[in-house]
Amino acid sequence: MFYAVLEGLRRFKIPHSFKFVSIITLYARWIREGRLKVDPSWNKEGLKVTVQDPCKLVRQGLGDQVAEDLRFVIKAVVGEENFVDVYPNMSNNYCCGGGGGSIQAGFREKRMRFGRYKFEQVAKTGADIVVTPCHNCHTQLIDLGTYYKGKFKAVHLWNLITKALVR
Amino acid sequence: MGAGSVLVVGGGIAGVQAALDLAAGGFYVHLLERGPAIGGVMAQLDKTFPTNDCSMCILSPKLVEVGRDLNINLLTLSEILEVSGEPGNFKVRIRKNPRYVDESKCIACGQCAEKCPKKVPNEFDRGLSQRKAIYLLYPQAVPLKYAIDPRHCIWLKKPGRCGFCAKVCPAGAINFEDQPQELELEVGAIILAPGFETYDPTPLENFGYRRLPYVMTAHEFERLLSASGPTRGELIRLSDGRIPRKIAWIQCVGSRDINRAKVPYCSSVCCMYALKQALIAKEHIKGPFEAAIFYMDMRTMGKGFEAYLERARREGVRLLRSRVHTILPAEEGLLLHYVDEKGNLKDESFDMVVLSVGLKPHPTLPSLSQVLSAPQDEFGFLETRLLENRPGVFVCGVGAGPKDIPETVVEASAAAARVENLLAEARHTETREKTYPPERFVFPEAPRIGVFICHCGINIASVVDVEAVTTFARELPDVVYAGHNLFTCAQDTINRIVATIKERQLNRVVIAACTPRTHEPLFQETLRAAGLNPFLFEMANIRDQDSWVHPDDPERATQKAKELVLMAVNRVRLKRPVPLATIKVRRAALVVGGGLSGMQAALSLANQGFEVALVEKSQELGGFARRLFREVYGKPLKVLAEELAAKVASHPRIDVRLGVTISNVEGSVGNFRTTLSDGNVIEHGVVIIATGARPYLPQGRFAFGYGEDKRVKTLLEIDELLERKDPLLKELRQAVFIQCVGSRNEEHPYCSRVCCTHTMEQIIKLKEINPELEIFVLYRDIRTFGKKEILYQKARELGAVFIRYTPERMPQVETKEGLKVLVFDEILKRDLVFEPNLLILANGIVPDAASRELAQFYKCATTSEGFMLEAHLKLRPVDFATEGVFMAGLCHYPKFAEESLSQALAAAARAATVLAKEDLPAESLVAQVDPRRCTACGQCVALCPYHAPSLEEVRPFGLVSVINPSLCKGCGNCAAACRCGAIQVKNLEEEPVLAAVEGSFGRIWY
Amino acid sequence: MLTEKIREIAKKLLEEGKIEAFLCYEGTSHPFRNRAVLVKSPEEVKKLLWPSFGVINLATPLQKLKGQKAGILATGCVSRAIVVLIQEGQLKREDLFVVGVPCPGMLDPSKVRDKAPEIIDVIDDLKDEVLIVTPEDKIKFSREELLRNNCQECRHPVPPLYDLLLDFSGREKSPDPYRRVQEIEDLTLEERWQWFEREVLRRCFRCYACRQACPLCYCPTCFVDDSRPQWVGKTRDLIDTALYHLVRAYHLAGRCVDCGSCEAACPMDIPLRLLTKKLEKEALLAFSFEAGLDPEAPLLFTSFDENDPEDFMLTSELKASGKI
Amino acid sequence: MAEMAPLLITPETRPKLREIFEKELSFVNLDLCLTCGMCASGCPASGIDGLDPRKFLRLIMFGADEKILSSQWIWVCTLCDRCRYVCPMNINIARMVYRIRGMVPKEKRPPNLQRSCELQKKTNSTGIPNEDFVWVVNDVLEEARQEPGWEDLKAPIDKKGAEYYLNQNAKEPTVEPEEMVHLWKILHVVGIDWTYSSKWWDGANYCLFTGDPEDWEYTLRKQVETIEELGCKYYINTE
Amino acid sequence: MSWEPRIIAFLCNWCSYAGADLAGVSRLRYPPTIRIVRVPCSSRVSPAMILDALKSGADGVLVSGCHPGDCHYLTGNLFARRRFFMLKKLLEFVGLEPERVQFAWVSASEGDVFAKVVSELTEKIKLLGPNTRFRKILGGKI
Repeated sequence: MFYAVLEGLRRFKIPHSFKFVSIITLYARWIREGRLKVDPSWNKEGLKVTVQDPCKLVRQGLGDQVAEDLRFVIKAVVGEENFVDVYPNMSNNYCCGGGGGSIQAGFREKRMRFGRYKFEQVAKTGADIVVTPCHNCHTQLIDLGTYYKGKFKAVHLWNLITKALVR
Repeated sequence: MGAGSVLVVGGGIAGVQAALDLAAGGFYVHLLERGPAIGGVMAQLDKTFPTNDCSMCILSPKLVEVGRDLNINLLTLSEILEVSGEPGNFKVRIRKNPRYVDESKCIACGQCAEKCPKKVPNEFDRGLSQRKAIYLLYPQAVPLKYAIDPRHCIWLKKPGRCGFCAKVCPAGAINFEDQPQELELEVGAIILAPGFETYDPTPLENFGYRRLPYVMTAHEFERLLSASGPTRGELIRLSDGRIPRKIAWIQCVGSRDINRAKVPYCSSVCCMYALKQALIAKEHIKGPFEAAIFYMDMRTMGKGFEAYLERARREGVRLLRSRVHTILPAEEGLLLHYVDEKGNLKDESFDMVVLSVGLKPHPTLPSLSQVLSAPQDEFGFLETRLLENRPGVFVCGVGAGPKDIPETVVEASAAAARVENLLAEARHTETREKTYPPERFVFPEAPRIGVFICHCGINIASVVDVEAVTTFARELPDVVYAGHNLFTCAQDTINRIVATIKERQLNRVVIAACTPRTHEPLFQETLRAAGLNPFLFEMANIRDQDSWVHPDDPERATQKAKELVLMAVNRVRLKRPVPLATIKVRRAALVVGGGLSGMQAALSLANQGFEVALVEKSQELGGFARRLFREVYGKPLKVLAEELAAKVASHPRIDVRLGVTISNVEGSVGNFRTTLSDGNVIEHGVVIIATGARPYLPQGRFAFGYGEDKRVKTLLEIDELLERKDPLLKELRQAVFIQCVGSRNEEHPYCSRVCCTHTMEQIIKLKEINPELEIFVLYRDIRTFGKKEILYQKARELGAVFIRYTPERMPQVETKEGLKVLVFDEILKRDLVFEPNLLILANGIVPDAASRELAQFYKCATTSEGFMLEAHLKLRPVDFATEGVFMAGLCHYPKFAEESLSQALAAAARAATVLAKEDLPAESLVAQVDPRRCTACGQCVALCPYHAPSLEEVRPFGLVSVINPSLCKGCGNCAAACRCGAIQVKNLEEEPVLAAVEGSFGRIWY
Repeated sequence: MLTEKIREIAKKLLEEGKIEAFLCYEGTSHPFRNRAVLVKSPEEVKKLLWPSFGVINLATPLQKLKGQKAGILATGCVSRAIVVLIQEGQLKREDLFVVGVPCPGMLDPSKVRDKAPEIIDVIDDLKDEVLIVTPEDKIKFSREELLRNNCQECRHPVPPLYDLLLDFSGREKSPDPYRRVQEIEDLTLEERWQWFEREVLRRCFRCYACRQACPLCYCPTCFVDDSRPQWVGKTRDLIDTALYHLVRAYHLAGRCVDCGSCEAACPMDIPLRLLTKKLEKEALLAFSFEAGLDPEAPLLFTSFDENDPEDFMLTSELKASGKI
Repeated sequence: MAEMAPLLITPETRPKLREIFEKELSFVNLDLCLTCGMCASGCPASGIDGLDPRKFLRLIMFGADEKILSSQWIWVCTLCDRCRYVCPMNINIARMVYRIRGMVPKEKRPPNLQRSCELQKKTNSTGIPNEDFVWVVNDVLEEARQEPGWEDLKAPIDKKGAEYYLNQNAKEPTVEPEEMVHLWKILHVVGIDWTYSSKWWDGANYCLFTGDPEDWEYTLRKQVETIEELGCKYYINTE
Repeated sequence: MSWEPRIIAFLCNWCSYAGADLAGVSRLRYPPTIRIVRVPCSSRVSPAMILDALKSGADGVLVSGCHPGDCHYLTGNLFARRRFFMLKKLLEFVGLEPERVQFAWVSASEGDVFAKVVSELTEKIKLLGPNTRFRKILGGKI
């Protein structure tokens, strides 16, 4: 978890010489610098894509800036017209219910109930794909999809990037 | 030079009130305003609480007064560059920015704005509407002059291009070469009234402002309601034009929020304006309408505010004690997801959400404080101690901290008093007398009546067919002019009336508009300015008594308006010119009550050079302040009171009378004769009533064991323990406070305003002495308004736990075996039982029983609760309705010692506006006796409470009744009682009344 | 006996110069008419007599003797009229010498007139019998029957104000002073209006004799003669006549001493007194006020009391019914 | 829920939890709560087990410590901090939940969660041996290189001096190894010098949620040591 | 068109007129049957004004002033109370319907009371029907 390292370094005052950065930030930088060329034309049927802002990465992590980068990358990868946003989002997003060890804690029924807002919000966009740049969100969104019979698929961002990769 | 003039910075209600009081007090005022017109935020309001008066209606007479006062130099579009010198002799460099319109030529006809192609967002309407690059701030602006906005004018950006306005202007007033001017003012003192800015909620994106449609700030909503607003007062959603049938208000947006908004104080006014907007919105919408307010504490602690809250509840406004995390988009509206007081999750959709935004220091405040080296406090407002920021520089209004309009007006007058104290000797040294054109001798002329009918925005025109009434009036005999205007009280219309009177040689004027009680003086001034005797005038009230009360019957309301106009015409035709009477002012004041307020008022007046008699019924000065141990302006109140008492006792111009009450009063403003209980008689021109109030003694339903168990005490008793550092306080383990003891119930339906803050101060002191002490506070609404919110936060920080109770489920106290306090906690849905070693009752303040009797001596009234009834709750909070009688302190309403001191100064300033004059206008429409018909039966002499009539030998008629014009008040009692018809009241004889009655049947009276 | 007492006292007063003139009654050629007379010398005293038909209230001519020290014969109502005039500044107490008579009541000429076609004399024993002498014979009537209405309903036969009271036993206070008023009050609203229209409005032809006779109507310009504004029409229109009588009666509220001059003066015998008697009754019940008893007391309309009745008001009625 | 018996609050009922939050973690501002309900209205866990953030604080205020420590709610809350995002008094409920979780004895905590933290302290959250991780990576790499154009795809492990260090969530190597290839391809195209590490490579760290700061610190320090050893300039946290 | 009663109301400037204004400010509704004449005090209203209003065709006359004790001129309304009492008794005695001439106390803060007074008075007079008895019709009946 992004937050585990970010907050850990701060709270436990662990000296370190490296700079801690999120892959999302790098995706965006690389695309902007042209080092990572992507082409959205693969998305011929115009699959509609929405996004899940992971709490630990956005609200408790790098805030709206990284959420903007996340959207920049997705639009670049699936085509701006195919992206549809959820509301509320970014630093004020709904927590999907997967974090805080709740998946491991095993209270499935309560976890599903926790995630109902997230499900309704994503379902409402009518998106076919929801990008989940965090493993807990990924698992949880899949569970919510099955539990509430949603029609969206939860994927990591790298899946879409590779589809749009230009060598 | 300069000591006799004052610089007032800021043209809002604070600056306007201070300027008017100073000008009336004999000082020349330079009123500096940033924008193109004065009026400030109050001009943007639609209605004002708690009276629901239309804001412009009560503000515009004051603005017009400023515009016309010879002793107020209005400097618009101006700002301060530099200040030097010291109190009594400041030099101020001002920059007057170019208006690009010649003020002397512009007649505000509006042609320029029509032709100007450049549309820009209108900041007066908070950007909801558009205005042109050349614009008028608002329809009733004072001065009513157009101005060009240099940031948007095409010509000014690229000279040579556009310039349509100059081509079209009939008066040739446009001047693109206008340059900023710098002027140097010499003034004796400076009053800062910088006003405020409302909080911009964009950073709180969870409220969705500017992200979701239908979310607007309360400031914008106020413009939506206003008749001069973007939709002319029609309440619709600007985005889709639909009528919002269900609106939610969200409180504390940008207040009491140390997290995202970083605003720790409470803005004091948002609860009240939300209630008002809910009530007024209901009025603007025909058909079903629902309002809900989401709040933390409903803070209605001003005078008349609690009753207003109850009225809102009665009219169906839902008050939900819960706050909303995020406003969500819904189909054609918004969805609010909230947890109600009982803890149940609720989803409710609304058509519109209004964010009750708080008050912030004005963005220009930092530069102002820098230029004037006026220190700011930790919230960014200007520092003040009893309104003084630094020697010679005073601050009033929201510039010094969040407050509502009545408090602002009090502070403005108080600041004026502080200035008058400083510059007492320079009074009248730089003021000019007002001159009127010579009065035209109209006696021989046949009546030539002019009828002016008002739209009052939509208030009249939306019901009464104003055109039809105008054409009806035009055909009446002797009516030579009939016209109608959008706002007759606006400056331009007033000037047009003056011009029409001269052009058409009118000798009588009828104005069909609102109530004469508020606007008659303004229009009479207009007649005088046109050289016409002010009494050749009659008003037809076609708004408050016609359009507003017959909205669903426009046809018969229009017919009624016609008849009201005819009645006015019949009545005015018979009116004759009456000379303006004046009475000599006795330059001395009487102050009743020697408490904090009385002493401060007396001191201020004495320092201004007026003789003062101070009457106190007890044997010592200081009153209740002696028994309070709060810190006020850095000193214990007890010490402050004793200092004031010493100053008063030793002041050469203050005659202190102890152990004396008032037994009789005669006379009126300018010369009162008050007889004291010891027989002495005091002659004075004005009187300030400062008789204070007393604490509520817990009893009946609100006893809570008081008197039965000695561990149950009131706040004041705890003050005494704290003062004595009583060892008992150290052994305490658990203490419980109960708030609203004796306030906010049927018997005392008002909030005593001070108890919540008093409780917080005591918690902090108790915790200092005994950190281990556990404190629980049972409350209904914590009302630590304004900067006092910091005390509430400190109390919580120190561990005090607050538990809310409702009147339906009062806390119970048992004193049989040990002291037990039981209360139901809504959040845990459980009863909590405490076993405190000390139960402290936050008892309220109740009016003094003698208030009503004292008020009647001066022909004043008290409110139903027993406090003194002021002339106008909002704009005349220290004046009584009776001229020359003012009030200060707790007898007006419960308030803090600081507020009492301010109100005392305000009362002194208001009294000074009378004492500063040699003579005062007296009642001109007085009774007269026709000696030929008088039989000296003496009935009139026996009737008159003012002893105006008396029987005297008058050659050649013998003994007849003669009426002393300076004593007669014009009530007409003697005229109605005189069988022989010998007595008639000027312009109020039998005939005009009968003529009016004939008019109501559509018949002319000749 | 009563006449002699009157002549005796008048003669004494004139001789002692206490008074310059004495205002009393004298007989006339008409068997049942008396008229006021002013005697200035002791010799003329023999003209004076106790007037069985003294319908004119001497207080009216008394006002013309301003400045002269005058004596006056004063029955109960005349004395009360004098008190009211003193209260209203029209007479000065020190100019008057009031010879009070415990009034036996006076006879009503209209009633006597109807008793016989031709009457040559009327003998009144001032107690209980009256003899009407006709050319044929003498008819005896009970005095009560011929008494004037106001004397039947008189509440104050004994004069409240006098310098000297003749010792004579006059009438008792009337036990039922408001009998006739009650009769009208008992009628329904409709009937009362019809009574008013029939008895007053249709018969009055606006000769204003009532106003001239009344001692308390001394206004230089009466409201009815007012021209700016002329709100009461001069015509015999019912409403104008109604306005005149109503305002005249209202102007006497708390002042009228019920001396009956108005009714006696009215050529059409209109029961004018009932209007003022009604107001007298209301003033007594509501404010326990009676006119002309004490020169120092305030008048009805120049005084008030904290708990004057206000249940007649609409707001009191609405409050009682819980509507406001 | 029916109204329970009255809660007796005498000077003796010393609320322990509240004591901790006032003394040790005073920055959480527990006492400043205005009971306005904003947190409760925004928290997805509101209403579960009849609890919501406001009620949770209230229970602490009145010392219902047992009820809290034994509730499942503290495990349902995901510490997502959405309540503090709007709280006018900036009350850090997530931090309090974290502290309370730490006070629950290890054996009473949700077993899987506690175990995955224990595993984390040994190798990684799923507990697969580090060697297996290395093996799987190379195996998948082998296979991925078959794809035309990706012959020289790399997935370096323990490459000293690499500029970027990349952590790897234990789920992929354990359950769906081929998911790792996508990122490798991307990094390959971008052409950065990166490396995994063979130990302490796991991006997930469930010790963040069990409530024992020392576990979280231990696992994190291990990671830092590994990276410092490798001398990487950047530490990339994977998706 | 159904007959609408016409009521003349003499309102004292300081209290009842202000109460009528307050009814307006509070947007209360009452029937438009009333025509208000502003007088300085209820004690200014003489019988002439009341009777003339009836004569001129008013179906009802209302005189309203301050509550006892609130009069701006101290005692005006107290004197007026006696006058109104006597006038009302006299008019009833001669057969005028008592509902037609009404007196009231309405203070400056009683906007609702004023609206109620007007509505109630209008209802009462609607029951009575037009004032035929006291109205003077030119060329009137002899």
